[in-house]
Amino acid sequence: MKIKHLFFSILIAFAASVSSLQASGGTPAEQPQKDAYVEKSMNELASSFYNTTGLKAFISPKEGVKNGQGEEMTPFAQSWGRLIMFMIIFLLFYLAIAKGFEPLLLLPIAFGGLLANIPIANMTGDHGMLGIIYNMGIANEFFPLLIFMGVGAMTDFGPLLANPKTALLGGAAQFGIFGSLVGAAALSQYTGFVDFSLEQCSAISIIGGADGPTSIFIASKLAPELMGAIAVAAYSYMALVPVIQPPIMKALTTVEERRIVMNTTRKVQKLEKLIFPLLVLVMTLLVLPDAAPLIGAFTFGNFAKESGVVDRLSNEMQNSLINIVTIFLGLGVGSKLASDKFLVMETLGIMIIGLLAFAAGTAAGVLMAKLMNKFSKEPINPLIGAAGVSAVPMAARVVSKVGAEARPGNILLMHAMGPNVAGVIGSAVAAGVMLAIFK
Amino acid sequence: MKIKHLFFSILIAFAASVSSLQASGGTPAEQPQKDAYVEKSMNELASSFYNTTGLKAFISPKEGVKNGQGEEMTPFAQSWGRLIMFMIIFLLFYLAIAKGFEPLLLLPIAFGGLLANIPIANMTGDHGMLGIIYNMGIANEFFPLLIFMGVGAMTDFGPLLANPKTALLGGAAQFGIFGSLVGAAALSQYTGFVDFSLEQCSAISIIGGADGPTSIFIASKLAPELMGAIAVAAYSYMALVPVIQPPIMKALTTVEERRIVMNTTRKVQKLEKLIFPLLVLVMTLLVLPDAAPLIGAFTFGNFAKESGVVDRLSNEMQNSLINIVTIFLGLGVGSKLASDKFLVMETLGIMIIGLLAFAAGTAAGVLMAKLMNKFSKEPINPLIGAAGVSAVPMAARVVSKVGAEARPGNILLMHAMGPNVAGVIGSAVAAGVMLAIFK
Amino acid sequence: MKIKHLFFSILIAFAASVSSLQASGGTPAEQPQKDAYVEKSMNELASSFYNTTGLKAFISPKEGVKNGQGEEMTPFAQSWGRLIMFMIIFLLFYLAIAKGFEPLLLLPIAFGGLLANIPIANMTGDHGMLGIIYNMGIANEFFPLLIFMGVGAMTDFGPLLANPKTALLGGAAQFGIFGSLVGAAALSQYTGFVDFSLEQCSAISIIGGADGPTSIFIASKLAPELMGAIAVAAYSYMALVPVIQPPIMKALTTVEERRIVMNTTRKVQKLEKLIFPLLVLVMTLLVLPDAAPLIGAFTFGNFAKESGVVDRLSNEMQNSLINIVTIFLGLGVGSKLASDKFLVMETLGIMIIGLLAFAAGTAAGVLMAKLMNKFSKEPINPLIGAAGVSAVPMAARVVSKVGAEARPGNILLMHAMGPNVAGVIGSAVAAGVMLAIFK
Amino acid sequence: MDIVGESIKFMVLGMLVVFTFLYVLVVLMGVQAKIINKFFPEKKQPAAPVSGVTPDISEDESRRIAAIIAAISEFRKN
Amino acid sequence: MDIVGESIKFMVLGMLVVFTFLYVLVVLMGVQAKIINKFFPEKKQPAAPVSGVTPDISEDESRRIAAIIAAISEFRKN
Amino acid sequence: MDIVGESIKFMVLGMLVVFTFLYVLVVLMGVQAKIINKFFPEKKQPAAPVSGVTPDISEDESRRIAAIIAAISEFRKN
Ligand code: NA
Ligand code: NA
Ligand code: NA
Repeated sequence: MKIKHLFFSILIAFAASVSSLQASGGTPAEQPQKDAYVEKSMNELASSFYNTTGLKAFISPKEGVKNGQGEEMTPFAQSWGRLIMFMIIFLLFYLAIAKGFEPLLLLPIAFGGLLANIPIANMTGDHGMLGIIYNMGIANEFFPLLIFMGVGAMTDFGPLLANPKTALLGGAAQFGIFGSLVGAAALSQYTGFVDFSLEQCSAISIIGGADGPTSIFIASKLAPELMGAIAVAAYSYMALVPVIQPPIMKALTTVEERRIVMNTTRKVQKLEKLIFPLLVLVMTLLVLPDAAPLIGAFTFGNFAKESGVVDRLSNEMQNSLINIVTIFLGLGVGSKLASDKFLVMETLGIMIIGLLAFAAGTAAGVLMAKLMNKFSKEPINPLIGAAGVSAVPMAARVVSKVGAEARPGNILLMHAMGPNVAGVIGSAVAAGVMLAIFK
Repeated sequence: MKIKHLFFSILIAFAASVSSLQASGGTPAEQPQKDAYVEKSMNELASSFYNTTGLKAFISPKEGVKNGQGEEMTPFAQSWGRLIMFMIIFLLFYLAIAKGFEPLLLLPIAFGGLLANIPIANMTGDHGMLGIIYNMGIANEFFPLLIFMGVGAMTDFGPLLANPKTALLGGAAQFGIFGSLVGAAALSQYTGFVDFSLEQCSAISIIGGADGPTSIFIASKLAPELMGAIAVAAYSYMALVPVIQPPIMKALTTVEERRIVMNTTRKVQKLEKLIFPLLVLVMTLLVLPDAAPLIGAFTFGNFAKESGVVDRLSNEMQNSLINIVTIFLGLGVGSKLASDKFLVMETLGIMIIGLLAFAAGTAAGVLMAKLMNKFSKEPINPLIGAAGVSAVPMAARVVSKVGAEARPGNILLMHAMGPNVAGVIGSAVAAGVMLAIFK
Repeated sequence: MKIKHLFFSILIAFAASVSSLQASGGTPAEQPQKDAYVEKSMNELASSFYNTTGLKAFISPKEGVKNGQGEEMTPFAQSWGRLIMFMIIFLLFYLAIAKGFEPLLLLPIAFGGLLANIPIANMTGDHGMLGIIYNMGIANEFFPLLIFMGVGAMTDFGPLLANPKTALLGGAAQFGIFGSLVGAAALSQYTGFVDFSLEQCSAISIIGGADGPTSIFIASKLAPELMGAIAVAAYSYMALVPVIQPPIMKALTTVEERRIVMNTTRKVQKLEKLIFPLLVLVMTLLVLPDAAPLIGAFTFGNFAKESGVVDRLSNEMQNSLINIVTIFLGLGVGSKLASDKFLVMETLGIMIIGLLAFAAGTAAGVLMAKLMNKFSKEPINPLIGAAGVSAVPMAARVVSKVGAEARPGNILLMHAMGPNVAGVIGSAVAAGVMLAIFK
Repeated sequence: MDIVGESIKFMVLGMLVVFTFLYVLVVLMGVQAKIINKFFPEKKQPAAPVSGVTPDISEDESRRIAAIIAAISEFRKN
Repeated sequence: MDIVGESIKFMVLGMLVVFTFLYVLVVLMGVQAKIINKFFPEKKQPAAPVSGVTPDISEDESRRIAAIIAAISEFRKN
Repeated sequence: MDIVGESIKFMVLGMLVVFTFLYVLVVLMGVQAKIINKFFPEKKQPAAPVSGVTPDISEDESRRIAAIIAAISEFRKN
């Protein structure tokens, strides 16, 4: 629980720091003209060298210094802002390495953030390493889709096919998205704290879907200016699933409910698994073509795996390809942790709404499961509803862990995987609805 | 043989459907301007949502709807055309998965085709997943070359070096290319069925080379507008090699000829294998520099493998790299299965010429082998001539299978590999001649 | 030692050939307009085909023929120049394969050079295979950084942490860079042999850092017009480390010094290794942000590896990703071995300065180690100073080999790894200084 | 614009679409299972490895491969 | 334009070039083999693995690696 | 411009920066080692595999994997 304290104190420190910030001006500026070298005395040379050190940039920040995108940075963002970001980044390193929170994503994102906050180097610019990566696959939403393809190739829909009705739990949990959409709108309309447009609210609310790739995809379409903060919030909260979910799960269920044992699942045939991705894709193209890129990439990966005839390719998607893309996606998203982009009031708003979204999704899933348990012949442990937020497979593991606390030996993992993978589809559908609305 | 029936009935259905098509207009259109969201009542919202469903797009196709390239699609292409494409795609899935026909390529191509035919999603556009892939490596012919590099690293020229004169069989089979070139020209000049230019005829005829990457490469240079259909035809017929070749092979040979046993091959030294790719490349640069990209990529892969000192790199070419590129190439080529591109009269012409080309190549290879058998001291089984079309290694396997039918235990595989790999070089040379002519 | 003779005779042949060259004119030309095909008689067709052969291009070079970049090539570069390049390339193949000199880089570079010198094919142009690769990741310095990331993930700083003061040896060896900078300036200012600007001298001198990626990175920033020759020289001399270093090492040390046995190193804790990359990066951002891309990529790889929680990603960096990038980097760099680019006086100057740089770095490292041995409590074998040039891990192996010659059984490898990896950091720092100066 | 009002409408539409989509999927999964079990039953399938998602396993793989190789290289050292 | 006539000329040129190219290659392969066997003979080479193309093997590899890992992970479960 | 003169100044600045950088690093490595050994000592660590760089090993890996697979495929041939 120390982590929770740490996390919230960072949030508060963050809030304090942000309130001392001025808005960053920011009009894209012309490429700096490189001057020809002129002869220098040793003293001039040394002093001109000192002017290119990061130390100088920290100690004496100047008005008019520009970031990688050619926008002016405030002196605060150049000095204290960067130091605060370094603190946040070292916290992320600590969480990733010592606490094992989503290291595959958190570590590259945090390292990308470290690089993005190096003064003078301009690594987020179009010619910088992070900028090249960003333009290569994040600005055009290609990397998130490749990740989704790999996740599809890793996903086994067996548990869902064995117990189809648990898909509804993956639907209920999407209240995390739409509930927080209303919350974001209210926060924006009724307080002067932040001023989000409807598109921005929608993009933010997708954090509640607990799918990083989906969040980045939607942000890029509806509110590219917020993509950085949204991606960071999405991945951070997914990492915090084991901290956020259990209290809510326990608050909404009785010990007796948590102790419910579920029946073993039926055997699923290979042909069912093979047809399932096509079924989902056909439904998507009929009902919600706007979700086709996400669902299409996901079902391609899954179909390739279940076909059993292209193991070469599906192994590639699950291993080398997703690894490469994860490295790049992490560094690219990390580029949005530059102090002047990240230390703004909107980020704080996004962090708050994101937390709300996860909580709302978890709660809705659990409550739906309670309801279904009332009307179902077979017993349903309400805990598995919490897995509906997706965050595959961590949410399902949390469910299993909380379930085992109530009744040692009660393995809910397989039962939780059903809503868990249905949550991925549910979030993609919700994302498609957003895209369709703003078409 | 049921597959053959299935295949031809699809061809006929296709022909019928095509004849009911009108030409698709098609001038590149300006990027659609995104409108700001305006407040809507719940009814308006629901009805506007219905307008973005694929169901609506199928039920009420409209004039003026544009494809990913900004060209107008006919109402037929928007509705029935897509349904016909879905049927063709599910047939391809069936062939790939249940029948094991070239699944590594057919499955991604077909899935790409499925995604390309999703209404509204515009996945083939410049900002869509398939469009990004297409522009990344197919439009500039980079992916086919990488595939060729990987194939080079997988190819063992040992059987060819052990029996050099079988290379001539790989030359004879290129009659598949040039014979079908004349056929395509005649079809175009003497019938009103299609109207191909000389460049288009040449691009189409390369299908007879039975090398997917070569076909895509040449199509992109000589007739980019036909690349989709050409690639699909090339890969489809390669998949159909076990169906197309045996009847021709049997028709042109007597049982006695098919029963011929060939002598075991001599031992080939490592140095011969090392020098061979350089030999081929030097000859190419002297005689036919226009074939240099193809032959260069191929021999680089082979040289890297035979050098024995960069196993890290040659293993990479044969595994991870070719896997990634295969995924992308398949999806990218699949994007050309969009109904408005694929369901045109030209496709039908290409399919017919392609079939002719495979048949002609097979026949020429077999007849050449018969001729060589007449004049050779050592016996040559005429069947191995059929392997000269390349389609490595499937054609060689077909030869071995047909040979074993005539004389169980007669393993022709190694003997067929010689003409088989020579056919790859032969096709690349033929392709280079085409490029040189139109320089 | 035959190799040395071979190498220098090539250098001399090269010098002779270069002196017979005229300067290549070279203004970027308009894209060649493709003519429509016109009917030809069989004779015309054959003669027009002959005009597209490489044979013709060699036999009758013409004024006005352009290279891939649209610059005019001299008749010499078109004919004899290419033949000389082929000889140099076959020498590189021989060194890579038979002698095992850096084959992972030398083989793809040489093959790229072979492709680049194919007449007519224009493979180095924007639409050619090598041109595509070059623009994809070399022009923008992305590939060198990815290589550096992979090298970081492969590097173990344990030996350096076990004996920190050996880092100073990695500093002394950077005299190879700065000494040759002065040498290059003198060569340019006091002789009419070549005429390098200060930026060009700086870019060339980085060869002394013995890090291919660093050299390419700096060349692209300071003197892109020389990048080809610089990269080739850097990689060639790294390959020649076992030839260049031993005589210098032996000349500067007595047998007694070479026989010195060093104490076994202390055990290094995992936490030290984890924090070290962050330490280096923080120092870089404070002192020398211009080195941030290089050091950032390197420390990211190392941090990912030492974190122990993202083995998936760090294995990827060390294997598939670095393999793919090595293939592309090699071919792309090889594209600069086109005769008209490579057979110029500047290349000869660069080769000479590069050799000087390696020698100077080796000498400075050894002398510094002798000095440290004088003042250190613990004995330091002066040979390990030679490893400070980096060229990881070959220089360290050479040290160990020369040490074992003097005292069989004296394993200096671990002790040499300290200065060896420190040399990587040292070169990156030196490179950063150059960038900072010309900012 | 009353974005709260609009967002509530979005919520209604969105939750409706999500539930409808998943409900139809539930129904189709059931239908599919029945059809497949009736017309294409599998013969004596080996115990189905019903596991959710395999990323961790593949991560372990690399470690295990490394372990195997380390073990074997002990015996194959040249 | 009489494209049939032109294409026939292309056929003649093309088949000629293809055959010439491959015939010269056949000759050079023979010459090469003789030179190498005479001047650089290999000493007691192990049985040459003369196989055509290896894609299927590498595909099998992945499955076999998976199988090995599965087998070994049975023993190494933590 | 007297580029030799300038380059000598660059040499002075450059060698100074390189040595300062590495010297500070040496000091910090020492400090770090002391702090870590004092406050975060590792308990009975297994023999530290202190090897410089591992590229060759990974290259060997591929060969060894190939070898393992070859060996195993002997037994699993279908
Ligand atoms: Na979700
Ligand atoms: Na062929
Ligand atoms: Na160095």
